[in-house]
Amino acid sequence: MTEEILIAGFGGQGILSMGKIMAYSGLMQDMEVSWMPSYGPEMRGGTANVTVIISSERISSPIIKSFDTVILLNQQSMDKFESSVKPGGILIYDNNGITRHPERKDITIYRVDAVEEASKMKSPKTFNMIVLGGFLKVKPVIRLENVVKGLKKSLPERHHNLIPMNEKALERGMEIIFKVR
Amino acid sequence: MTEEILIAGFGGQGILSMGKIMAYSGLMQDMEVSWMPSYGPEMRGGTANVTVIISSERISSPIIKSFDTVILLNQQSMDKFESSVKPGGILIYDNNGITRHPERKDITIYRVDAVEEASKMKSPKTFNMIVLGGFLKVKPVIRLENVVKGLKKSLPERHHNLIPMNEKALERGMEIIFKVR
Amino acid sequence: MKDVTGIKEIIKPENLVYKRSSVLTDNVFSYCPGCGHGTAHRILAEVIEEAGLQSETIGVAPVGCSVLLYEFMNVDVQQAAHGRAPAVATAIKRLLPEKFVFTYQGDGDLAAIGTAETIHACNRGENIMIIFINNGIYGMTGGQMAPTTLEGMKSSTSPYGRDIKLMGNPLKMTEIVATLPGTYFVTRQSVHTPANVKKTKKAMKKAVEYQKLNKGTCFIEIVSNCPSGWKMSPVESNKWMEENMFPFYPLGDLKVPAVE
Amino acid sequence: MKDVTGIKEIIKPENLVYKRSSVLTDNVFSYCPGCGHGTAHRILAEVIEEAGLQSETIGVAPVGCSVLLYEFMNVDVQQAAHGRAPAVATAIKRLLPEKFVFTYQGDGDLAAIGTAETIHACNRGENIMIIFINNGIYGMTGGQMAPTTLEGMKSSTSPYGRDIKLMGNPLKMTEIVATLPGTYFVTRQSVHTPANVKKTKKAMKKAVEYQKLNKGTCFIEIVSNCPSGWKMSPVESNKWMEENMFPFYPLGDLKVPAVE
Amino acid sequence: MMERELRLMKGNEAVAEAAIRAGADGYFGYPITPQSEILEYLMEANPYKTTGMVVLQAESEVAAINMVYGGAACGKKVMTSSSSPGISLKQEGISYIAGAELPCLIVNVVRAGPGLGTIQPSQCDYFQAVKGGGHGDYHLIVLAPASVQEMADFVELGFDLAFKYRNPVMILSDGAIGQMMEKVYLKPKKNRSTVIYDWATTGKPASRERNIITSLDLDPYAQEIHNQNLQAKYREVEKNEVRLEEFQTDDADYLLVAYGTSARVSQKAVQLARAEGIKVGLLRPITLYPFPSGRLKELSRQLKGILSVEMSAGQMVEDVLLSVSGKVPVSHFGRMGGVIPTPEEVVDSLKLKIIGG
Amino acid sequence: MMERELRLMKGNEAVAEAAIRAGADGYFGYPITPQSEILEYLMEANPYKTTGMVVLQAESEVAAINMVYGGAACGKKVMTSSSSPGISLKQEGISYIAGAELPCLIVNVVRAGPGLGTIQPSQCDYFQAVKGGGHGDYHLIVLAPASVQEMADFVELGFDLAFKYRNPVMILSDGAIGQMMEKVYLKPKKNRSTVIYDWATTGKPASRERNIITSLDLDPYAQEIHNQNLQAKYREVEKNEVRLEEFQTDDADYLLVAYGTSARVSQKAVQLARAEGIKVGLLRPITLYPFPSGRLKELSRQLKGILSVEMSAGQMVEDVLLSVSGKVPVSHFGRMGGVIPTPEEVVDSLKLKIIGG
Amino acid sequence: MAKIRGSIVINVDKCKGCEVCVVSCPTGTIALAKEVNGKGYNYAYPANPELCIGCANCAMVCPDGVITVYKTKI
Amino acid sequence: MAKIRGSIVINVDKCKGCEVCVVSCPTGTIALAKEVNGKGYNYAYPANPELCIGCANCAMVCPDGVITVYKTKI
Ligand SMILES: Cc1ncc(C[n+]2csc(CCOP(=O)(O)OP(=O)(O)O)c2C)c(N)n1
Ligand SMILES: Cc1ncc(C[n+]2csc(CCOP(=O)(O)OP(=O)(O)O)c2C)c(N)n1
Ligand code: SF4
Ligand code: SF4
Ligand code: SF4
Ligand code: SF4
Repeated sequence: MTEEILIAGFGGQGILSMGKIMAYSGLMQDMEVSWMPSYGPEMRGGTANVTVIISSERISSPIIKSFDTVILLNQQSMDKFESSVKPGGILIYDNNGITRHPERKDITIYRVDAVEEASKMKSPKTFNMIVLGGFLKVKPVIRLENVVKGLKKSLPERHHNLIPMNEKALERGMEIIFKVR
Repeated sequence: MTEEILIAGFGGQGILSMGKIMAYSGLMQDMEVSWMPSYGPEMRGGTANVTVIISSERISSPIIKSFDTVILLNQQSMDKFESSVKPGGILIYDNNGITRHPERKDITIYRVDAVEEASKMKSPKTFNMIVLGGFLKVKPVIRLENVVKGLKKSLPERHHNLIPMNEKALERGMEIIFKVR
Repeated sequence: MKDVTGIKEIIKPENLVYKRSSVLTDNVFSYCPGCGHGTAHRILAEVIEEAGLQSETIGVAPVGCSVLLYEFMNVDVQQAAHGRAPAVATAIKRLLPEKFVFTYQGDGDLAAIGTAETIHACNRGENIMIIFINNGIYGMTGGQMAPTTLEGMKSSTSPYGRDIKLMGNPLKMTEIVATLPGTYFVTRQSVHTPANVKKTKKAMKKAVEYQKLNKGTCFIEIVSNCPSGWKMSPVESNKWMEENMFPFYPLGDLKVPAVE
Repeated sequence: MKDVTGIKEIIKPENLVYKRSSVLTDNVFSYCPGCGHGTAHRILAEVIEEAGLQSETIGVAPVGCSVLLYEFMNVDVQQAAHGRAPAVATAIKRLLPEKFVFTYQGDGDLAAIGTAETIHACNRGENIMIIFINNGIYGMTGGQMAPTTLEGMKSSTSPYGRDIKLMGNPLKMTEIVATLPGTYFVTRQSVHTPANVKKTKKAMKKAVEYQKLNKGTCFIEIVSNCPSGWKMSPVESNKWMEENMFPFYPLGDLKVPAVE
Repeated sequence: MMERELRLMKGNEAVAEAAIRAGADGYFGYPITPQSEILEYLMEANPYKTTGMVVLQAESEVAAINMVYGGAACGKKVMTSSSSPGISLKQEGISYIAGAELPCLIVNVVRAGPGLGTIQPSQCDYFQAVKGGGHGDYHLIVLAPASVQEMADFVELGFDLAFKYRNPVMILSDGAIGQMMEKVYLKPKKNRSTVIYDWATTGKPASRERNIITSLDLDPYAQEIHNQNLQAKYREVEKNEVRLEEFQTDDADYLLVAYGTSARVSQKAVQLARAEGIKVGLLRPITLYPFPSGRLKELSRQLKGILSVEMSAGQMVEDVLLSVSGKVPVSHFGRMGGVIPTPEEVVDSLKLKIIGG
Repeated sequence: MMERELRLMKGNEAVAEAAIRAGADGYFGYPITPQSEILEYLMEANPYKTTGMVVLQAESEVAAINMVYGGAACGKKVMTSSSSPGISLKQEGISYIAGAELPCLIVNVVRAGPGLGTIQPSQCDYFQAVKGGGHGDYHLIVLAPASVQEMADFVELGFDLAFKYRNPVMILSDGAIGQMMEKVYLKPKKNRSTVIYDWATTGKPASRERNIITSLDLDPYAQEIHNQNLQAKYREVEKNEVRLEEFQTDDADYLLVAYGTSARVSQKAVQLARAEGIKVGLLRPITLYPFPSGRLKELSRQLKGILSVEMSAGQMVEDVLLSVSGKVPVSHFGRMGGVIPTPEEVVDSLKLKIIGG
Repeated sequence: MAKIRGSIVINVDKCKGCEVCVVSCPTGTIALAKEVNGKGYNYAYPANPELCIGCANCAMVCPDGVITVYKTKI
Repeated sequence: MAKIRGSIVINVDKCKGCEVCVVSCPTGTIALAKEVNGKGYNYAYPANPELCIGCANCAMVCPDGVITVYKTKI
């Protein structure tokens, strides 16, 4: 099993840490993982993206052209990365701020309106966990318990009180994701 | 015609400028010349030496192992360079401060006691011109008139008044040099 | 999205009191929201515009958040190596003495790696204007400790606060530079309030004048914020700056020309 | 040749009042006749000997005439790159905090290429002794202008005399260093007369004490001569130094510890 | 135990943590993307409190490398890290360290040049690392990690080699490996060494002559002997320390040669090409100096062609060419400017330049 | 006229005088043996008063190369000079200049390394000059003078090439040529150029867009295109600018390859060997980059062996090997540490390593 | 007495919502919008346009130079 | 009153004849020799040994550390 994922959106949306939690979760499940961010000043105010690979085998190239799943969280990312989904792969996006919806016909498209949901839940910081929940629903490559373990690993001790809230967000994401086509 | 000369002695004895005047003189006589000094802090208080090549042809290597004429002006230089005279070549030395006289049998040896002579002439600065005069006597590779021209070239304008004194020294050197064996 | 406007009737050319300098390009600044770099750029552009020097100006921007200054200021610009802007500007000014030459440097740039170049350009009294943005941190590389980081101040390389014993003292380069005979005008300003903006602009104008008169180095420190590096909102950062930076880096002139 | 001696009868061990320090090797100094480097070496060796620190000392000598210091001082020595001795010494002292660490630097080294390293080591208050031989010239490389060369002074790269307008001002690094909070003791001395030798030795002794007490950087400038670079006899050079160097670089303490 | 030592880490963080665990005595660095996490991690971990390791943010890269010189000359395990422009500034210092035969570790997390370039990963500093970017005849021992695990492992290996040969060792990594997170197994913490080396400047006891650390010898004949000794040492290193990894070379007709990030990409390319029936293997030099010339020469007998895959305009390819001296066609495929080639591009290039060519 | 222009000069002085006569706009340098005469001569000649040429003693080599950057970016004819350790310090600046495509002249009067080494002549900075001592994929155009005359001539040639390709040019000399005096014919003084280049930062008139001098492009794809353009330029240089000199190669069975001082020595060695009946010739690369690979390859058909003679542990020999790719045996003879080989030694080595071997 | 009235224009696309103008405005003219612009920032807008006196304080401190100011006497 | 008498020893081989001791001696004990040593320097020697008071001034300023000083009361 190998799952190659790209997540892209605004810097500050928690893109990198979402990827990190995914990678930690994979680790908890005894998988090989790699997490490869875009980095540098272009992240400041601009867009950020991260590639996560979770695999049962040793990962050769951490850099790839097309992905099993692509998660897009703003319009710039949509414009740049819609084409990076492998034929037959999955695209997940949040409707917020999207002016041009995905157009490809050869992939499966899901929507998870996490921005809206997070503001409803009055915890905008859990936005990324809602997205992650949605992803896990459609691609259950990691078990939820391992995600929670991953969360624990990646959060500093002093923030462990936030875990229940994040668990709730994960679950909510699983509920609200829906298939566009 | 190619004449390869090494001059060695204390820094401050005017070794480098004697070489320079030789080279200039060669230039005046339409010869090819090269002047290659030892350089750097080891000159400070220590010994200095310079290689001068005067030739009717283009000079290939400015760096050579053995010389037609070697002029040695202190004991250290004697110790270091006596062996650098080509078999059949010439060694010229000043007796001052010499504790071990040259020993080679396969070369011609001259002595020019220029230190003593210069102090007799009350112009210690012309020491090197006395030596040069001696050299020219035994190796007339350059004509005296060209040496004077060379002197003019290498001395800054403001020192041209010293030329007559130097001419005298050159002549004196020609007179006092003598063959040891 | 289009512009939002106040009362439409008043918006007529003859009523204009403030508009973006024409010496700025249309590119959006790459700075974080609320960052003083933007304000400093803006007023520098205004000063160049008002002095009519757009065609005479050569700017030098070394690495730092402002490395992309050339994207924003519509003048000839050289991007310089980290710390070396004063050396670069020295050559420009000596080779083109009629031009207006400035450097625009961060505190990491000017007071750490560029210490020698700064001191020697000032000591030679190069006829240039040095703008020194002191935000107490390395912004571009992600908030590391700068030579000017205050005692106890946290940064990504002083996560427990700057420890003087281990990391040394915050360095007052402007005070040093003011002692050098080569500098003609040395001042410390800020750009976080309208009043301070005005003062800084005035200082820059003076520097322009002095450069025309070949007076020597003019050095303008701007104590500034770095909301991202300091991990504060822009408004908080300005307040923090007033309360913490200004006591240690007091605003005002450090060296002014003797009345002539 | 053998030694020349005064009155033989007096020459007995019990009458000995002055002899060459045992911390010096037998090698003949490579310095020119009358050069202050030798005297500075000698008294540094005496101080180390008297403090019983021969086995505890690590010296750092960058390039300059004194690059061969390791040939003359019988202690562990590192030869450092031009200008970098304070950085080198920083690491030594931090990794071996119990040792006595000094640098021995020329003016070209310390005040030109090494400006940043000097200022930052002092600003960090590294627990080291910096000996700064200011002879107003680059001795080793053949008498070029140094940052400390006086106005109008001739050198091989200022053959018509230092022109402030083109070449900048003579730089008073010691004054700068004294303003930094990291320095504990900053003084300017000379070694050309017995009285001055005594004062310099006393300063070095203090620096040794302060280093033991972890007080921060001790900085000792020695205004010195360079007969070769200045093209004077040793005795003339000392006179010239008194008349020309001392007025610009006045001898005395620049920063002394507050009485405790 | 095991659990404690398995971590998910960035390559840069792995370097920092491994340095603490390897018992490093000192780190001296200056921030530059994409490697600032090394200094940041060390400052956060604050090993000064636990192992006594000194961590200092220097005023510049030049100061940092000279601090390394000073520390190494005391026989201490010291290191620095930077990225391309910063490494260029260190060249004088590196040459001094090599000349004075001091052990130390230098990490270059390469970004694309020349000049300020960009902060994206690259392998365009190969020549600088391997042929000597500083002045004079010297060699660094150059290790090229291809994973976060190796970023950790090569710190200790690097120090071991550095002390074995009293020679600077460089870890030549790149922004991708520095910034990437992977699983990494960390070794238990070692105590800092208390060995006092007999060549080091630690204060001269009465029992020995003073120790002098220098690269100066004004007498050219003495300097030549010093250089001959250095060369003899390099021949030793070349004999003993070649490290490489092979992947499906047994039956290979074609060979990719690649290190670091491009080796990871090339490994996938081998899989893709094999799936198409192309018999291709991969040789990954782990040591770039000493370069695995011997093994390449050996392999060249069975090969029809070699493709050197590098994120550069073609630098290592020269060492490949020198290794096989005309026996098989050699070509180069590279992306520049911070672009990482994809496995598909590598396969295409192999077909175009080697198989088709 | 003629008389006025014939001089006896040191190589270093010839560089300085030639720079004034070539209409150089600026020199920025820092003293270091064995090249300090360049700055000293310029200060004495004081061209500021006559041609307006700026001569400045910088606070360091780092400052000097960045001054060159600043001046070159204004389209001015600017230069610096140093010797090995100083050139190492300039590597970041050189990479910036190459990356920003600025024309300038850098003179390296090489001394023996590594580290502080010695001040005696050497050729041990070949790799640094030719392969790129700084970070990133770039090339300097490298000229290797073998006489004082060429020290003078290559200043103007260097500036011409620098402006033709907007690329830094290095004169790679050594202490022997720098310190040696020979006859030199100097060209008449040219006026300083008044051309305002359309790419240079000279103040933006309303009539053009602002000029930006930078080597930065954060977007890797844009950075890659920049690098591709650089590489295309280097291919042009390789095609157009190879310069070399041959000596008795027509009937040669053996070839010495040598540049600079060792080419002078080798020329004498050819004479000595020919006197013994050995048919040997000399190829002297004048441009080290671009290297005369084509001609070497051509010659390799007639040759039985090649000896690369260098004052180093063997650096150029790699380019010789790459040129002939295994067609003829190639060996290296060198002295190190500042020792200059004698012609006799070269002949002995030729016999031992090539003819006998 | 003639009253001074001002009016501002804010280039919403370039505004980064830093709020520096808001706190500099002596009359409380400006506020941040609830909506975000294309870059995701809550941009500034003249929430109380009638209060503006055209003092240009906001424009003077706006780091992004996105405010134009007009003033008249009425 | 006891008179103070001194005596110096100069290592001639290492002396560079810089004359610094000569001018530092309060009693005129030292002078430079007419002869040169192995390095070519006119070395210093106690020309008037009986004048020496053993004050060590000469040794203190000697850059080459070639003077040893003895002192006694007689
Ligand atoms: C030689 C070199 N070293 C390090 C860097 C990385 N770097 C880029 S900008 C910078 C410092 C930025 O801080 P500052 O000068 O204070 O400017 P700011 O970003 O805060 O405006 C550093 C260390 C570099 N580009 N080059
Ligand atoms: C990087 C580098 N640049 C230049 C030099 C040449 N150099 C050696 S010593 C020196 C300066 C000597 O002057 P100073 O520091 O004043 O010491 P002094 O010789 O006068 O005692 C210089 C420029 C060098 N060795 N290394
Ligand atoms: S990082 Fe700081 S200094 Fe840089 S643009 Fe953002 S706020 Fe300004
Ligand atoms: S050159 Fe000057 S500083 Fe150097 S040893 Fe001679 S007199 Fe002393
Ligand atoms: S100051 Fe400028 S950028 Fe900031 S909120 Fe106001 S208008 Fe927007
Ligand atoms: S000890 Fe004093 S009196 Fe005696 S020679 Fe020396 S300086 Fe003169």
